[in-house]
Amino acid sequence: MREITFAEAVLEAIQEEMRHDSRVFYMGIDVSPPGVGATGRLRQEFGDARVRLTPITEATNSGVAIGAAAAGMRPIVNLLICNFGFVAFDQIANHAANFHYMYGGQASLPIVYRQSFGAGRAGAAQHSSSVYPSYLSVPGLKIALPSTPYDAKGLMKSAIRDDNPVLFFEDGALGGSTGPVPEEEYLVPLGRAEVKRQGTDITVVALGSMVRLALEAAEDLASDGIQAEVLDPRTLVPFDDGALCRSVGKTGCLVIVDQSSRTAGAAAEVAARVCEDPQAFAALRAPVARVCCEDVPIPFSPPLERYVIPSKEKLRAAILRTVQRSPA
Amino acid sequence: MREITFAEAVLEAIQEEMRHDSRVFYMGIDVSPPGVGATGRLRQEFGDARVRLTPITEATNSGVAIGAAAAGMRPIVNLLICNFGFVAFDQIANHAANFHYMYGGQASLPIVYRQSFGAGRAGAAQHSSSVYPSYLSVPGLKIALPSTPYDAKGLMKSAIRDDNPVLFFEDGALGGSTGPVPEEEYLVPLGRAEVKRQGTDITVVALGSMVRLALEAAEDLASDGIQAEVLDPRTLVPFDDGALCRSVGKTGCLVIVDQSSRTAGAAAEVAARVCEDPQAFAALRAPVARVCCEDVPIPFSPPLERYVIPSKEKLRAAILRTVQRSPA
Amino acid sequence: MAPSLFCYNWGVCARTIDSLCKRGMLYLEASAALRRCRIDFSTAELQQVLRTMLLIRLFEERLVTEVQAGNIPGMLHLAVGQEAAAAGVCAALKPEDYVVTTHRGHGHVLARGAEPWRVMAEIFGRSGGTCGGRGGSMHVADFSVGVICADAIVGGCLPIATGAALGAKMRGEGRVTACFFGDGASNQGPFHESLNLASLWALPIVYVCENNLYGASSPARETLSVQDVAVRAVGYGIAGEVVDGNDVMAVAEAAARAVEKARSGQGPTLLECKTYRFRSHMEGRTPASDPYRPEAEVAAWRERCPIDLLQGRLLAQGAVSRQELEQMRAQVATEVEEAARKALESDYPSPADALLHVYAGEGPPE
Amino acid sequence: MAPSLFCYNWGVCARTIDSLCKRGMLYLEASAALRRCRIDFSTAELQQVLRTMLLIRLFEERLVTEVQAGNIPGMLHLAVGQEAAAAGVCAALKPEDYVVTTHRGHGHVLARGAEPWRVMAEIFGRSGGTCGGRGGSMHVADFSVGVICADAIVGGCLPIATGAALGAKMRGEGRVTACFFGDGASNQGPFHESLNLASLWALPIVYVCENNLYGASSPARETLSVQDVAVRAVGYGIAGEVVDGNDVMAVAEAAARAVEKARSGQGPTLLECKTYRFRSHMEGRTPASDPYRPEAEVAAWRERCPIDLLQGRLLAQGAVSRQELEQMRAQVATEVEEAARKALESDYPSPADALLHVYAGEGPPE
Ligand SMILES: Cc1ncc(C[n+]2csc(CCOP(=O)(O)OP(=O)(O)O)c2C)c(N)n1
Ligand SMILES: Cc1ncc(C[n+]2csc(CCOP(=O)(O)OP(=O)(O)O)c2C)c(N)n1
Ligand SMILES: [Mg+2]
Ligand SMILES: [Mg+2]
Repeated sequence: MREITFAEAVLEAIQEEMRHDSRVFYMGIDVSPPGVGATGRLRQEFGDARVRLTPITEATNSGVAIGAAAAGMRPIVNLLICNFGFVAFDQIANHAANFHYMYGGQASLPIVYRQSFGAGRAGAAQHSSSVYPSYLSVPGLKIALPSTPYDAKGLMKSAIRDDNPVLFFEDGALGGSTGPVPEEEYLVPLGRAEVKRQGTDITVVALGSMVRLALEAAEDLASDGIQAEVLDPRTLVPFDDGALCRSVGKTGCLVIVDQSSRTAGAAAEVAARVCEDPQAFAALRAPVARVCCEDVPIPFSPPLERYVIPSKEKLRAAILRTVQRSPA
Repeated sequence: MREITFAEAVLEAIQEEMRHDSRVFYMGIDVSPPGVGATGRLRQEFGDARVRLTPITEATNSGVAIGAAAAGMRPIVNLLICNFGFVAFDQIANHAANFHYMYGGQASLPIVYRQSFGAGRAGAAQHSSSVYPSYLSVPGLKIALPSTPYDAKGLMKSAIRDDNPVLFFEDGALGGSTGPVPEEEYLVPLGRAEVKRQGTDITVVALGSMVRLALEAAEDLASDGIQAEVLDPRTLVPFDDGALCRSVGKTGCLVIVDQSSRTAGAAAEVAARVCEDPQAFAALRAPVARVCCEDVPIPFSPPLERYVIPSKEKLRAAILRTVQRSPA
Repeated sequence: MAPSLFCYNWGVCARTIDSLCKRGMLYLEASAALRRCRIDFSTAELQQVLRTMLLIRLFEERLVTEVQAGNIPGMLHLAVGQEAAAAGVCAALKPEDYVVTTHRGHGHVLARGAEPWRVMAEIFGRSGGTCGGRGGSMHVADFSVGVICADAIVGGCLPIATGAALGAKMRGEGRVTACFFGDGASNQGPFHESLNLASLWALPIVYVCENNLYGASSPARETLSVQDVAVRAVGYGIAGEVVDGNDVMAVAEAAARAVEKARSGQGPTLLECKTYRFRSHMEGRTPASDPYRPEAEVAAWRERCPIDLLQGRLLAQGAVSRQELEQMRAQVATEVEEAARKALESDYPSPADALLHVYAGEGPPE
Repeated sequence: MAPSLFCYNWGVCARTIDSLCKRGMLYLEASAALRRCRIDFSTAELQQVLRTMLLIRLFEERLVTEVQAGNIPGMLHLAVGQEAAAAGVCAALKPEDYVVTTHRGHGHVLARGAEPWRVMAEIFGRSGGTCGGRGGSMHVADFSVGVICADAIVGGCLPIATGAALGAKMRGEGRVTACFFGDGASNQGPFHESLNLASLWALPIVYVCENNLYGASSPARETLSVQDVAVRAVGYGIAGEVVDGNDVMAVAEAAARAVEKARSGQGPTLLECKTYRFRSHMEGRTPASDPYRPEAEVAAWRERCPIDLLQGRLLAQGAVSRQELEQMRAQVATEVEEAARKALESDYPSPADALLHVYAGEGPPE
C-alpha cells in the first residue's frame, strides 16, 4: 500500500469530503495563496469562497462556524496550535457544545475544529500544550485524536460527516510521519478504539504520538518477557469503554501514557473508567500508573522540556514497576 | 459563635484583606453603586478606584489583572457565573498560568479570580455549569472550592495573600447558607483537606454543596449501620493527597460526589489519585463510584435538571452499592 | 476589501436624543424627523407593527404575573419599553431571513411570528416550548420562524449571527441576518471581530444594537467609551446609524435601508436603536425601579413609550380610531390569555428525556 | 467618561504611504513631513537612536547565522526592517516605564537597554537568559528594564499592558506603558476591549501598532477591514495617529506626544507605525522572500530601510561623517559578537530545574 504523511492524510480527507459535499468548507488563519502549500492547494481546487482566509480571530471563527452550520453548511475550522484554541474556548464550550441540546434538537452543528498539540519542539508554554482534557468535561463535543495517517484520514472523514461539533486533535510530532493509507475510500468510525499491539501482561493506553512510544517500549520489554498490549482509544469522546475494560480485564495491569498534564489529564479519565467498572476493577492487580507531562508549563529550553514530557524510559520504568507490583 | 452567610463570609474576607493591604483591589461587572448591595458596600468603603466597575469584558478584565499584578497590585476579579469565565479562558490558561514560570520567576501574579458555579436553579446550559475541571489540567493555577462560610472566609483570605493566580469557585447553591464564622481573624490554608465527618466503612469525597448532601446521606446510612467518612478537599490545586489516601486506606471504599460532569470531572482525578497510590489502591475493596452531573448540557426545565444533577438518593444508592460490593 | 462607505446618519432627532442621553435623560416630542417617516408606511403596515408591539407588551406583562405565580423557573429578562426595536427591525425582514438574539429575546421571536403559546411554554419549561423546555426564557430560539439562536453569553451571539450570514451568502439564498444585542455586548471582543469579518466579506447582515443605556446595573456612561455604539462602524469601514429606538417607524425605515443594502450585496450595517427598558434588568432580583437608575430618567423614558408614540401618531393622522385601538388591544389580550392557558396545559418534559439530544443523530449517551 | 478628543494626525507623508499601500507598494522619498522633524532632536539623541537600530539589526542578523548553526531551538520571528518603531518609541520612554511586547520582541527589549548577551542567551535557551531559558525567542521579557511581558498569543498582550497601566496609575507612579502589537492583533477582541477600558479609565498607555502589512502569511488587505488601524481610535474616543514607521524621527516625535499625554493623565493613544519586515514571518519555515509577498513590494520597502534613511539624513545634515558611522557600526558589531560569545558560553539550565517556579514562593511541586 502507498505510504503518505499524516498531514497529507488529513488533507486528503478534507479534499475528498469537499468534493463529495458542496456544503463542506474550510476556514482558518493558515490559508495560503492559491497553489502555495497544503491549504493553497485546497484554495486552488475549491476557490476562495470555500477555502477562506480569516483574520486572527479564533473566537469569532469558531462562532462563525456555528452560525454557518446552523444555516446548513458544514465548516471545518483550523485553530492551528491548540493554545490558540483557548481564545475560542467560550464559543466552543458555551455555544457549539450546547447548541443542539439547548434548542431541543432544532438544529445540528456539523463542524470540525482542527487543532494541533504537543511539546518537544521548543515552542515554550504558549505553543506546546496538549489541551484536550479541558474540553473533555464539556458535554456535547466529540473528540478525535489519531495516531497514524490511516486513522487520521479515516477519522477526519468521519468527523466531517458527523452532525456534531468534533474537535480534531493532531499531534504536532506526527505531521511528517508516514504510514500506509489505501487509495480507495474508507472511514474510521468515531468511538472505536484499536489494539495496536496484542499483549497479555499489561495494558498500555496511548494517544497520538505516544502510541509509537508505547509500541517501542513494548518491543523492548518483550525481550524481558513482558507482553504489553497497546490500546489506542483514537477518540476520547465517544470513548470505547468496552475495548478498555476488555483489555484490562485480560491483563490486569494498566499504564496510561499521554502528553497532557498528569493532573486531570486524559489519563485520569481512563484510570477512573477502569476503576469504576466492576469487572475491570476486579481484574486490576496493581496500581494504575500515569506517564504524562509533569504539572508544569512547558519550558522552552530543550533539556528542560525533555525532562517534563513523557519518554520511552519513563514509560518503560512505569510498565516494569506496575508489572512487578502485580501479584501473578 | 455568630452565624453568617457564605456570601457574607467571602465579602468579609475581601473587606479585611483590602483594609490590611492597600495593593488589594476589586474589579468586576457586578460592582454596584456605592452603598447598594455587597459590592456597593465595598465601593463605599474603598472608593471607586479600588472597587472598579468594568465593562462586560471578562477576557480583558482577567488580563488586566495580570498586568496590574505584574505592576505590584493584588487584584481580585469577579467573573460571576463560571460560564462567563470561559470567555476569559485564554487569559487565565495561556497567560496567568504561565507568567511566573515562563519568565523564569521574574514576577509573581497574586490574583484571585472569583467564579460561581453549579446547577439547580433553572439557569439552563449557559448559566449552570461547574467548569473547574477545565482548569484543573492547567499547571500554574491554584483552585479553591469551599463548602462552608468558615472555609470560604479562610480560603478567600489565603487566596488573596497567595502570590499565585487562584481560581476561587463559589457554589451558587451555598450563597445564602449560613454557618459559624469567628469574629477574630483566621486563615484556612490552601492544600489542606478536611474530614467533615469521621467514618470507617466508606470514604465519600465531596465538594461545595455536595458536602451537605454527603453529610445528610451519611446520617441516613448510619441507621443502616454504614459509617461513611466525608472528606472535603477544599482545594483542588494543591490537592491534599495524604488526606485522601489516608481515608481510603482506612475505609477501603470510595465514592465521589461532584457537580461537574462525570466524564473528566473532578471525580476522575480523585479516582485516579487513589488508584495510582500503592497503599490506597491496595486498600480499595470495591470499584470506585462517581456521582456527578450526567454528561449533558444542563437543561432548563426543572424536572429535566433534577434528573441530571447529583441527588441524595443517587449518592445513597452509590454508597450502598459500593459497600455491598466490597468483600468485608 | 470591503466597501469603505461610511454613512453616519444621525438625524435631528437622534442628535436630540444624544444630547439628552448625555445628561442621562431623554425628553422628546414628535419632531420633524419623526414625522418624515409617515409617508413610507401604509396604514395596514403600521397597524401590523402596532399589533406586534402590543403583543410583545402584553405577553411580557403576562410573564410578570406568571413569575409571581411561580410558573417561571430561572431568570427572566423583559424588554418592556423596547418593543419598537423588535417590531421595527422584524418588519423590514422577509420570512426566510434569520434572526439571532440574546437573553432578552422574547420580543424578537414574537415579532418573527412564533406561536405565542410555544414561546410561553418554553419560558415555563414545558414540553410544548419551542426548545422542548430545555432553553427557557434566555434561549427562546424558534427555527421555524428563522430565530436560529438566542444566546445568553453577552457578545456571544455576534459571531454566530455572522456565520449565519456567511452560510446564507455561500448558499446564495438571498437571506439577510438580523443580529440583536445590547450596549453592553458592544464592548465585548466578538463584536469587534465579527464586524471586521462581516465588512471584509461583505456579509448580508444587520447588527442591531439595542442601546438601553445599561448592561445589567452598569450605566453605559461608565462602561462604553463613546456616546454612540454606531460610531464604531468607522473602525470597520461599514455603515453606522443611530435611530430613536422608541420610534418604530424610524427603526423600520433605517432597518429597511440596512436590509436592502445587505440583500443587494453591499455588506453589513451597524444600526443603533436608542431605547430603554421600563423594568429591571431581571425580574425579581432587584426592585422594579432599580436603585442605579434615576427615577426621573425612568419617568422620562416611560413618557416616550413606543406604543403610545405610534398610537398617538396614528390617531393624530386619523389612520385609526380610538375604538379600533381598543379592539386591537382586546384581541391581543385574548391571544395572550389563550397562549398562557395553552402553555400551562403543556406537560413538563419527562425527566429521562434529559439524556436525549446531546448529540445529533443518536439516542441517549450510553 | 474619557475625554473624547480625537486627533487623527495623518500628515502628507502618511497619506502618501497610504495610497501606495493600497496598491500593495510603497515608494517614498524624503518628504517635507520627514524633514520637519529634524529640529526636535539633538545630534546626540539621533546618534543614540541610530545606535539602537543598528544594535537590533546586527543582533537579529546574528540570529540568522545562529539559527543556521543550530543554536536556536523553536521558532524565531525577526523584525529586521522594523527597527524604527522599537527605537523611536523607546526613545520617548523613561527608564521606569513599562513595555509589553509580542512574539516579535527582540528589538523592543534591546531598545529598552537589556543586556544583549542575556537576550541572546534566552533565545538560545541558556540559563543566563533573561528568563533562565524558559521563555525563548517569543518571550524575551526582562523585568529589569521594564519589559514585563512578551506574549505569543496574538492580541493577548493588550489586556496585560492595559493592566500594567492601571497598576501604575493606582500606585501613582507616573509610569507610562507602551504596548507593541501587530496589524494582525488589531483584529482580535482584546484589542477592542482594552482600548475601550483604557479610554474609560484614562490609563497612561500608548498602544503601538506595528503595521507591517502582514499577519504571518495573511495580507492586511484581506484581514483588516480598514486601511489604517489608527482609525479605530474613533470607536473609543481616543487619539489615533498614523506615522511612517520607517522614519524613526517621525515615530519618536509621535511617541513623545503620546507618552506626554499619557503621563499627564490625558489617557491612551493608538499610534500606528506603517512598516515592513524584510525577512519572513518566521525563520526557516518559509523562504526568505515569501511567496505571498510581491517581490517588487519587498524591494520597495527595502529601499526604505529605516537605518539607511536616518543615516542618509544625518550625513546630509552633516551631523555625522561616514567615518563616524563606520566606527559606530564596528562598535555595535563587536558588542553583538561579544553577546553571542557570552550567550553560547552560558550553560543550559539543569533539567530538574524544570520543576521549579511553577508557583511563586514554593519549591518544586511534590
Ligand atoms: C459573558 C457574560 N458576562 C456576563 C453576563 C451576565 N449578564 C447577563 S445580561 C447582562 C447585561 C447585558 O447588557 P446589554 O448587552 O446591554 O444587554 P441588555 O441586558 O441591556 O439587553 C449581563 C452582564 C453574561 N450573561 N455573559
Ligand atoms: C491567538 C493566536 N493565533 C495565531 C497565532 C500564530 N501567529 C503567530 S504570529 C502571527 C501573525 C501575527 O500578525 P501580527 O499581529 O501582524 O504581528 P507580526 O507577526 O506581523 O509582527 C500568527 C498568526 C498566535 N501566536 N496566536
Ligand atoms: Mg443594555
Ligand atoms: Mg503584522
